[in-house]
This record gives sequence, C-alpha cells and structure tokens, in this order.
Amino acid sequence: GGGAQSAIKVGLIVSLTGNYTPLGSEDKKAVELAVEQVNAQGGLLGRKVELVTRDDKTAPDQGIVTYNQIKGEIDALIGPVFSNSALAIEPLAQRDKMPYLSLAPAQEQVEPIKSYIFVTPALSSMYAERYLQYIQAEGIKTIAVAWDSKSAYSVSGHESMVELAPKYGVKIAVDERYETTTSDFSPVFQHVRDSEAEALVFWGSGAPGVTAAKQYVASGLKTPLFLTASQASKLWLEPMGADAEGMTVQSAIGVIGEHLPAGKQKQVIDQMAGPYQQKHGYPPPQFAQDGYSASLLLFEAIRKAGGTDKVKIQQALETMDLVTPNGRFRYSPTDHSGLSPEYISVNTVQNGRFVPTDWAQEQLNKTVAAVG
Amino acid sequence: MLTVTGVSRSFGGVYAVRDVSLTIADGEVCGIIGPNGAGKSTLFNLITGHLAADHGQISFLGQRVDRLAPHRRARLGMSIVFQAARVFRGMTVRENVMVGLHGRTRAGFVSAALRLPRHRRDEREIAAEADTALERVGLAEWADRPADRLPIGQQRALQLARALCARPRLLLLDEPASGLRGQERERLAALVEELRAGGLTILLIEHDVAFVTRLADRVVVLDLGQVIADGPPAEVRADPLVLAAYLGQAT
Amino acid sequence: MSAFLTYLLNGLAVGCAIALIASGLVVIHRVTGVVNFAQGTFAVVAGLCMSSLLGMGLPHGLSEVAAVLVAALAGLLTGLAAIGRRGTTALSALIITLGVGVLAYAVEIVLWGDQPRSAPGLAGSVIVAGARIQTQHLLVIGVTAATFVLLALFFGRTYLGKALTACASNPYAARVVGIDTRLMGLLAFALGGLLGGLAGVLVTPLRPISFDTDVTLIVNGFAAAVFGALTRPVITLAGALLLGVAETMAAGYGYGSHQLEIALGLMIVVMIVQAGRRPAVTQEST
Amino acid sequence: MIDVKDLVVSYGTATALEHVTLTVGRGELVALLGPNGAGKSTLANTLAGLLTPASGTVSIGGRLALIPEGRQLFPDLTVADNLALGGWRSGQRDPSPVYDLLPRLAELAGRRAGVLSGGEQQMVAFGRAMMSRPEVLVVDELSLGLAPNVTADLAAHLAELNRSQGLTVLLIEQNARLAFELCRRAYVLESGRVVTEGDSAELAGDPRVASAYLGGAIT
Amino acid sequence: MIRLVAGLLVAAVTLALPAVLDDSALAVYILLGLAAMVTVGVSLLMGYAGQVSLGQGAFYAIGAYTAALLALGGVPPVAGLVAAPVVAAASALVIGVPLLRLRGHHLAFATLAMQLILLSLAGQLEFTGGDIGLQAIPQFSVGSFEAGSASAYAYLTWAGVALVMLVTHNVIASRPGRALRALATSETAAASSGIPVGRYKLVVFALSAAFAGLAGGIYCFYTGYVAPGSFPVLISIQYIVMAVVGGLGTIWGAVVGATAITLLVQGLNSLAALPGMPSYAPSVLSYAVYALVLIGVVLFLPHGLLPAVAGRLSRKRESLRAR
Ligand SMILES: Nc1ncnc2c1ncn2[C@@H]1O[C@H](COP(=O)(O)OP(=O)(O)OP(=O)(O)O)[C@@H](O)[C@H]1O
Ligand SMILES: Nc1ncnc2c1ncn2[C@@H]1O[C@H](COP(=O)(O)OP(=O)(O)OP(=O)(O)O)[C@@H](O)[C@H]1O
Ligand SMILES: CC(C)C[C@H](N)C(=O)O
Ligand SMILES: [Mg+2]
Ligand SMILES: [Mg+2]
Repeated sequence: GGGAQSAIKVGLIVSLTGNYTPLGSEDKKAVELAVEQVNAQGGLLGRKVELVTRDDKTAPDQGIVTYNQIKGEIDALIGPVFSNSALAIEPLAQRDKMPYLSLAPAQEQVEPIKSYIFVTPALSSMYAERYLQYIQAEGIKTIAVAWDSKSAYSVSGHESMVELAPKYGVKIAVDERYETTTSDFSPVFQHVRDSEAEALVFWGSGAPGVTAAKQYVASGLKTPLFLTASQASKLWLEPMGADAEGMTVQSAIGVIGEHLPAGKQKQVIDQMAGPYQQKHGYPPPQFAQDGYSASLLLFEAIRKAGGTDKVKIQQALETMDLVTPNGRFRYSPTDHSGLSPEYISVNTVQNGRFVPTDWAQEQLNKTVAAVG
Repeated sequence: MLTVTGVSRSFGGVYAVRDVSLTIADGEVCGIIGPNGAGKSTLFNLITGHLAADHGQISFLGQRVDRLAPHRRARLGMSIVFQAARVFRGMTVRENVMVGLHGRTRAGFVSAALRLPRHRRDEREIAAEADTALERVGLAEWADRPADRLPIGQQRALQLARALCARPRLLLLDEPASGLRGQERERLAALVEELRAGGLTILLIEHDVAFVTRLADRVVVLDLGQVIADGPPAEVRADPLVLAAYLGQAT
Repeated sequence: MSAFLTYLLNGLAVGCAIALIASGLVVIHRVTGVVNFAQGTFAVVAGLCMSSLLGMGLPHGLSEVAAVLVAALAGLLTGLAAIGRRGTTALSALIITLGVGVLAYAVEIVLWGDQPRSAPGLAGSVIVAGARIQTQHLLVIGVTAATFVLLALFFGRTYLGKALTACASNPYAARVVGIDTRLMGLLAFALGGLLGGLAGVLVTPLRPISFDTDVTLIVNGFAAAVFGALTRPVITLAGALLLGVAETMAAGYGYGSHQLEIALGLMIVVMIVQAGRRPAVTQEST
Repeated sequence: MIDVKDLVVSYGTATALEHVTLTVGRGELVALLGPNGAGKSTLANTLAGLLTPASGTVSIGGRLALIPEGRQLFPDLTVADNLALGGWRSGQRDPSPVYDLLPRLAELAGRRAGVLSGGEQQMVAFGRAMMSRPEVLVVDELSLGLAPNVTADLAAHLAELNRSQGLTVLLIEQNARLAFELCRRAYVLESGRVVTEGDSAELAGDPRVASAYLGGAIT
Repeated sequence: MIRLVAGLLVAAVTLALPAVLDDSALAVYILLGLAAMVTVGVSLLMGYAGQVSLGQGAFYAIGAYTAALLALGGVPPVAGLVAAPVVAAASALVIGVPLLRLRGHHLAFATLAMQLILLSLAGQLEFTGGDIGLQAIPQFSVGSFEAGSASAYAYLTWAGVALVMLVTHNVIASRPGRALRALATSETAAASSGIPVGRYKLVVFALSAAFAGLAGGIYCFYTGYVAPGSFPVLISIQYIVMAVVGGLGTIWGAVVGATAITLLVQGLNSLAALPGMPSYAPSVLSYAVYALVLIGVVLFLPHGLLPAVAGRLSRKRESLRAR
C-alpha cells in the first residue's frame, strides 16, 4: 500500500467452491461484514479497507495459485479454512513476510511457530481439553470416543483427548474410528452399547456429524452424545431438526453470546451477531465467528502498527491482546494461537438453540468477568 | 508339422469340438469344411491358443504348444486370418500390416523412445516388407488409407497381408473368400497356390466347396464337433455323410 | 450374535441405498451405453426438492413423489444433452454427463444454497431378532427389493425391456429392426432420473444432502454398477450389498478407518477373479 | 415397390452414391452386383432409412426389412429375443415359423447371439428379418458364411415366398451365380453409379460381367 | 514444412513465456504444464492403447510423495526428481499386474478405487504425514543452483513436458506404439501377430504413470507441500476431460486440452472474484460457465479441439490449392 489516501488491501483466500464451500462462504460473509463496519466508521487510520477475495476451490495447489496472484497487491492475508490449503500457502507467506491470519484449526500451523502465521479458530486440542474439564465436572469417569480418521481436525482432537484424559481422571473405554464417507454408524453405537462408557464424544465435521447424530437417535442408545464445535451451527441444527434436542455440543463463546452477562465480550459478539443476523437471516455460525475475529485482529494490528508496514504488523500481532467474538486473543512470540479453553462453551440444544450448560454458564461468567 | 490329439472344448455343457485328432504334414494344404456351428472356428482358436482346450494335446513343429499363450504360438510360426475381420482402428493400412512383423522384430520401448539407430533401420525394413505384402494381396494403392474404412473384401486382404508378414510356417485361414466376388476369389486362389508352391502349410476353412476342392490336398469334414470324413477332396465330396450333413442337393 | 445381525442388517440397508444409485446407472448404460456421471446429481436434486417441499408444508408422500418426478425430468434433460445429438460417442456423452453434474452445482447453489439439508423420514427403529434397525433403513431395503424385482422382470421378461436392451447391445441393429434408439435412450435417462430420485428421497432422511454429495453417491454406485458390468441389475444389487456389508462389518469388527479400502479392495478382487474366467476372444467376437 | 431416383448419398465429403436410379417392381426379384466399395451397402442402408440422402428420392411401397451386412445381431440377447425383436414393426412375437424354416435356430434359441458361429449368426439375421413379415426384403449378402445346403434352402425359401406372397426382393450377393439363378433382373453398381442393368441371362452372357462376377473357382 | 515452422514457433513461445510472465501468471503456467504432462500420459494410455485410467492422480501423488520424502530425508533434489517417475512407474508395474486383467469400465473403476485406497492410506500413515501431509520440502536445486524463482520451475516443468511429448511421439510412431494401437482394437488379433498383450499393457501403464510421477515430483518442489488433499479423485477425471477436449489420440491434443481447461478454470476464478460480483458468482461462474463450455465443446467438436482446428486448417489449405 502506497500513499496515505490509498486503500488498505486485505487478501482473503477461502473455499468458495469445492468441499468446504459451506465453511468458506460463511467466513467470507463475516469478513465482508467486518470490512463494511470498519469502512462505515471512516476506515482504518483514515484509509479505506478493501478486500481482495479469491477462491482456493478447496485445493492446496489452487491456494498457491491464488496466493501468487494477489500477494503483490495485498498488505495482509486472511487465509483458508481448509487446513491443507493453509499449510500449502503458509511457507510462501512466511517467506514473503506476509502477515497471515489463518481460519484453519490445524495444530501443525503453530508447531513450530512461524513468525508471520497466526491462527484464529481454537485448536482442536483446546476443544478436547475443554470437554475433559466438563466431563470431570460432571463426574463422568469412562467415555467412548469416535473420530473421523480422514479429517485432520478430528484426528488431532482425538489425539489430544487420548493424551489429556489421564490428567482429568477419565478412562477411554471405546476408541472408535470411522471415515468421512461412513454412512452407517450402527457398529459404533453397538460397541458403545456393549461398554461401560457414560458418554460418547463424537469428533467430526460436515456430513458425518448429522448422519451419526440422527442414527444415534434412532439407535435408542441412552449414553449421552457429546459433539464438538464443528456442529455448532445451523449447518447441523437445521438438518437435525427436533432430533437435536438435548444433545451436548461445544462451541466458541460467540455462538452463545445472548447467554453471556453484559460486558466487553458480549458487546463484541453483539457487534457482529446483530448485523449478521439482519443481513443473512440466521445467527452467525462458528465459521463466521472465525472470519470476523480474524478481521478484528488484523485491523487492530494495522492500527497499532500505524500503517501497512508488514514487519510492524507482525510485531503488533505478536503483542496482541484483543477481545473478539472467539474470545480474548493474547498472541505472543511463543503463542500464535492466542486463545485458551476458557472461551469454549459446552451447550445443550434446547428448542433448536444452543444453551450453555450450568457448568459452562458458571465458567463463562468467570471468563467474561475476567475480560471486563 | 501340426498334431492335434483328442482335443475337446465345450461351452456350458455344449461341445463345440469333441475329441478331434488331426495331423497336418509339412507343406500340406488342408481344407476344413462342415455345417455351420460344426466347430471349425473353435478348432482354429484352440490351435492358435485363443481358447484353452478342456482336454487333448496340440504339438507344433514337434513341440507341445497347448499351454503357450497365443503370442508365443504366433512367434513359433502360426498365423491366423479370423472369420470376422479384425482390423486395427485408427491406423493406416500399411501400419496394420506392419503390426504383422511384430514377432520378427526386436525394438522395444526404450530403443523406440530414444530413437536408437537400430530402431530406425528396423522401421525402414518393416515398412518395406509391409509394402511388399500389400503388393502381393493387391492392396498397394490403399496403403495410406485409414484401415477401418475399407470395404469388407479389402479388409480380408489386409488381414491376409498382415498374416503373411509374420512369415508363418502354418497359415490358418477362416473363410478367406467370403464376401469376395468371382475375380477377387480367383486372385485369392492364385495367391494361395503361390504360397503352397513356396512350401507353406495351410489350414483352410471355407464354405465354397469348389474353392476348397481346387486348392486343398486333403479335406477334413467336421460335424457336431467331430471329424466325420477325412480324405482327398473328390472322395470327400462324394461321401454320403457329407452330402447329407453339408452339401445337400445343391451341388 | 445380535451384534453380527445388527451389522448385517445395517450393512444391507447401506448396500441397498448404493444399489438404488447403481440401478439408475445400469438402466442408462444398458440402453444407451453411456456411463452417466450425473446419476448422483439426480439423487441430490430429489433430496433437496423434497426438503423444500416438506418445508413448504406439503404432506409426506406428495413431496416425495413430486421430488422423484423432478429427478426424472432432470434425467430426461440430461439425456437430451448427452444423446440428443446424433454422432455423440459414448465417451463424449460421459463427459457431457460430467458437465451436467457440474452445471447442476450452480443451479442447486442458486436455488438451495451451499448448506446441507435433510428431511424427516420414518422415525424410530425396530428390533429384528434382537438387532436394532432404523425404520427408515427397513423402508430403504423394502423399496430396493421391490425396485430390483421390477427391474429384473422388466428387462428380463418384457418385450419393451428387451427392446431397450437391444439399443445399447447394437444401436445400428436396433434401428434396422425399427426401434427408435434416441427415444428409447431418453426413456432410459428419464427412468434413470426416477431411480436416482428414489434413492435421493430415501437417503436424505438418513444423511444430509448438499450439492456436492453426488460425488460420494456416484463413487459407490459406480462400484456396484461396474460389478454388474453396468448391465445386469441382479449382480449389481449383489455388488452393492457386498459393498455395504463389507463396510459395516469392517467397522463393526474394528477396522472402522479402513472401511473404504476393505470394501473397494474386496470388489476389485472379485472382479479380477471373474475376469480371469473370460477369454478375450469370446468378448471380442462380433 | 422400390423406386430410387437420382439418389446421391455421401459420408462427410466422400460421395458413395452418385445419381443412382433403380426400380424393383412389386413381386420382383432383383439382384444388385458390384465390386467391393461400390456402394451396395450404402444403397441398402438408405433404402432402410438408416442413411439420409443428400439429394434424390427413395420411395418404398410396403413394409421393408433389411438383412444387414455383417449380420448385426444383438450380441447380448438370446437367439429367441433377437428373433422376437425382428417383429418390432409387425407385432409378430412368436418365432416358431422361423424355427420351422431353420431348425438349427430352435436348438440355439436360448444361446446368447454373440457367441454363435458365423453361419449361425447369419441364420439369425435372416430369421430376424423374416419376423417382420416383410413385403420388401433387402438382403445384403445372403450366402455369407453359410453352408451350401443352408444357402440353397434359404434361396428356395425366398423364391417360394416370392411366388406365394409376392415378396419383393433386392438381393446383394457376391455369389453371382446364385444371384442370377434366383433373380430375373440385375443391376451392376460400380463406384457409386449404375453401370449396367438388365435381364439376368443377358448379363450372365456379358463377358465383362462374367469375368468379374462369375469367374474364379465357383463351379 | 508448415509443421516444422509451427513447432519452432510453439517452442519459441514456450521458452519466452517464463521471462515475460509475472509470478501469478507463472503459477498458472506451471500448473498447466504439469497437467499437460499427466494428460499426455492419459492420452497415450487411453487414446492409443485403449486402456482407461480414472486413477492417474494416484501416480501424480506417488511421484510427489517420493520426491518429497527423499528431499526431506536429505537426498539431493535431483535424485528425488529422478526417483519420482521411477517409483511411480514401479508402483504401476506392481499394481498393474492384477488390475490390467480388467478391461473397460472394470479397469476404470479399479484405477479409481486404487487412487481412493492409496490416498486413504497416505492420510493415515505416519511417515507420509497423515492428512496434514509433508511440509517444508526444500527447493529444487542442482548442485549449488537453487530453483528459487517461479520462472526456474516454469523452465523445469516445460522441459518435462517436452521430454514427455518427445518420448510419447517416438513410442507411438514405432514398433511398440503400433502394437499398443493394435491391442486397443483387438487383443486377440494383436496376440496373433506375436504381441505379448499383457506385457505391453503393463509397460504403457507404467510409462503413463512415469509421466504423472515426473509431474508430481516437480509439483512437490514447486509447492513445497504435499498432502492427500492435493490429489482428489476429481483431478484424475479432470485429466480425462483435458485429453478428450483436446482430442484423444493426439499428443498435441493433450497439451491443447490441458491449456484450454486450465485457462478456462483460472479465468473464471479471477472473474468470479472481481469486486462487485454477486455472492453466488463463484459457484455460477466456476460451475455453470465451465460446464456449459465443456458440454458445448464436446457436443460440437466431438473429436476435440485440436483435430477440429487442424481439420479446418487443412481444408482451408486444400481449397486454396484447388483455386
Ligand atoms: N463362447 C462360446 N460360448 C458358447 N458357445 C459357443 C462359443 N463359441 C462357439 N460356440 C458354439 O460352438 C459351436 C461351434 O462354433 P464355431 O464357431 O466353431 O463353428 P464353425 O464351424 O466355425 O461355424 P461357421 O461355419 O458357422 O463359422 C457353435 O454352435 C457355437 O454356437
Ligand atoms: N461410415 C463410412 N464412412 C465413410 N466412408 C464410408 C463409410 N461406409 C462406407 N464408406 C465408403 O463408401 C463406399 C461404399 O461403401 P459400401 O459399404 O456401400 O460398399 P459395398 O458396395 O457394400 O462394398 P462391399 O462389397 O465391400 O460390401 C466405400 O468407398 C466405402 O469406403
Ligand atoms: C472446525 C472446522 C473448521 C475444521 C475443518 N473441518 C477442518 O478440518 O479443517
Ligand atoms: Mg466359423
Ligand atoms: Mg457391402
């Protein structure tokens, strides 16, 4: 970006076609909303913000092509929701010293840390840990875990869960893999039925989330079903319909904004949720929260950097402390994920909406109070 | 040259060839006739290895061949002209015939990919020999045409040229004259005579009995998968069994 | 034992759903010689339609029938593109059906958005000999069984069925005896669309459908249909059941993350064994 | 019955028939001779409505059946089904009259047509055409691959149908002797043009025709 | 003569492009070349030898993983790049022995299944990096020269394309090539001419796999990242589409097809992302327009782009001569 009056250009590469279209299109809506809002307030540092959007077609090589296409004109990049695309672009962004905020949750992005790469969604390890905290609080000792062996998100979530379970005194009695294309979960339920597990934690995103949950209802299994944040959206709620009632689902704090006590956190969430709902007719799902949070983080960094100097933006990000709909981010040179498990809620579905459990409500009240 | 001993082949319980034994001497032209569905083509497929026999043995040039793959038998010196024209699509007439030289040449993928000198020399020789064969069957002027557009008669001639290119010791012809008119038949007969004079052993299936009579030293008659007559043409044509099963009162 | 039976029954249900997709492929290929890569699309279109119609308050039954008819229409339109023009080869037609599938993405996204949808089906489950199975699964099994019986009878016993088969067996000869191969081909595409629609309507309550679900559907359906040489309904059904049961059993007995490898690998092995029994001459002779 | 005027048919840029005019009267048996590639099959296919003429007219005065070159069966269907489909136009479904004529086919009824021997296939092709109860029959190579006794039987059958029911036949046949025996009149086609036409006996006497079509090993 | 001039012209343009294109265009140019390389193999396999592979992406992946694993293991990149086609071809030989007993649709399915199985395994195995894949693959280098720039990769890629085309050209116009074309029509007749049908099918399968493997090797160095997600089954189908659209059974057709499809996809992608486009633009443009163009080309140019253009040119030339 050149003179003081020229626009600040933010790159956005997400999946607008291909498998991850439903995710990428939500991200895009939220980022567009954030840009609109900042421009309505006179822009950043007096300059307009302009989005340069590209479609990675849910393919890593396309991600690289599009990155190469726009890298010359953008000041910073909000990167793909598809972990594989993100991982393909990140080395290039790092080489070009391009400030990069990722929408993908893969752990590998921050292990090892690359100085220009920052992650916005909570990592799956955090979701795992949060669930274990909840499970411990509920007095559950034995659980079953099912996970999609073809999804990076679910693989690493499962791994963290296995690793952390002893710390919370939880035993994993059934450890069940399935595939993204699995269309029949009765074997999983059968194995859970035959075990002592007191809860079934289900890792997966996309179609299996709905398929399994529906078949769970039909199977008549009494062991409660725990789903992770991948299901915390209308993508899951709508096809589930009444079958979802009573199920336990994790989410980012932003998804249950209406249940939070007033304060800074709630205010930030409402700042997006209201207009989003108005514009699109439904509350912002998980992926929209990520997109919006990434935008806020980037805008704040540019503000702090006082311009679009990439080195300065990077420095600003590494000292970032900002409340977003995803929670309070505290990036540091040793932490490019910035979030902690406190910003994850554990909900049940009531009347087609996510409502925090008592335990989660209590925890979140504390978290939010700490934010101020 | 060729000895077939007790060979049988059935398809789902129906015998197409049943316990056939046959000895073909070097340089002999042997006609095979018989009613439709008698098992003539099946016998050819058994000899050339395109079908596996249920029982029996086949020896060629003193060697057991009944376990060998078709291309191995071809390389030993058997060439067949099929009843149904099998012309290679997407290739010119000349290229089709050049395929016939496959068994006699060596250049493989590597020398072709690298265009080694030996390969270039080979190619020149192959093309030259193919042209000679085309000349012999009267297809020279068609050499550069796409082969699959040829009229039926020319397709038969093409198959014959391809078979000859392999310089076979034994040539199996399955109804080579069908679809040919008088003049063309005449020319084919002349060619077969020329080949015989050159010492080639030939097995000839044909429903044109006059054609067979003229060319064959000996005629074998198959019916219901079995040999019902075997002898000099004139004798066989007079055989009452053959008359009843095959010739009818037409001749 | 009851675990085994559970896996078996559920595997059969999964297989039946695959078989329905495959049946459309078989019908179309058997008549036109075209492998219809838009077959999964018909199911998706029907599923999405059904969810919309139900959402608009139309009763069950009516919604399903309407959705299946829309799929049949989609089949007909696909047929017009794929075989409507004289001189389109089977390979070109295949690429056209691929194109139709992609084109459908755009239409579906504009009409229904990119989010997955579902629809209610038969709720609850039934206990069969100690094994629990979803009622909707039973419905799938029942409809599939009926469909295949009808298909087998139609192609094997009826004159029209034979005339349809004749079209792909030798299109030139079909015209020689006076059969209008184009009309028959379009009929087959419409029937294929109908069968695809049936699959979509039955599957949507079991798993969410979005515009790109067709890929999974077609991969499984193609596997089963190829198993039946793309022409034989009964063997196709066997292939589909093999696929479904293998997947469920693999999951049931602890190989959940290798379902795909096991099921597809098994199919390849069976095909190779079958192929070894057929000499090349008997396949080529005209 | 068959009336062809000034017919031109081409494949892409190549013209296969050039201004062909030809008639076959009701109840007539007419032979069509010509070297390979003359355009005989092209004419047959055009008569059957399978090729569209570039110009000229074709009119057929009754139900036409074609025995196409190269048999052209439905290889995946049984012999019985192949025959039954021959009756697509006429509505005749029962193949028993064909079985009476060609008893061999009755034995083969349940066999897939694709695995039959060459001659057996030719019999099916003949039978299939008969199933449509044709008034006009166009035969592209009758004797192809058939045993002599079968050829003779079929020729006799055609002659009989011609006598009893007035069947009109256009016979394309390389075995000119057979053609001249069966048909009273003949056309000779060369390079897409009719070069000679006339009485069979006359043509058989024409030295040019005789050497081209009657020569060779045929007794 | 005209052919020679045209060939030289194409070569000159190919060589000049990397120097004049910017990074973003170069990325397209490289991916286009890689696709062309694989497609030439598909065309050889399908258009000449008559064997269908719906799993060519598997060999692309094998090449990429081979080069990546070797490079990460400290082997010089050149060795990795040489190993990529070799390992791909070797895998094809092993897989081909059972698979090539199948014909037609059966073979098409089996190759598709093979790719699914292979990717599934790559996604689960430790040493292939699971679903996340292999990252931080070093740049390609020869001795002390490192291919850091996109133009270096462009030259590498197009050198590969030229090599692949040359090999294919030499093979098809020769004894083994004739044998391949023959067995495509009739395996029995081919065998009767002494062609070892099974072995030839295997070799051509391996050769086409080697082309895909070479492309995969270059891909891995260029992107520096390899994962199962990089090789969806759809790319295998895309190669077939490219081969058919360009014109099956012609070498240049494969290149033309790859170029046409890649440019179409990239063009629509850029168009859809222009500011001011409605939110459904990406799907409508990338799906609908792509599909309509594809259907239109296949319907109206059934033999493919190249034969259609070549046919038109030669007809024009003929009519000129006639005048
Ligand atoms: N693959 C097969 N499956 C079943 N039956 C077959 C098969 N191949 C041949 N037959 C049967 O075997 C018998 C012998 O067939 P073959 O082709 O050898 O006869 P042919 O003597 O050559 O007859 P033609 O003179 O009519 O060509 C026939 O009845 C045929 O139907
Ligand atoms: N599908 C086609 N495309 C292009 N040319 C064709 C086609 N079919 C036939 N021809 C050409 O048309 C001409 C006439 O062919 P046709 O098959 O009618 O000859 P024919 O007299 O029946 O020969 P035969 O005695 O060999 O059966 C030939 O030159 C042939 O090569
Ligand atoms: C929660 C989602 C953003 C995770 C996504 N399904 C992935 O694997 O990348
Ligand atoms: Mg025979
Ligand atoms: Mg003809």
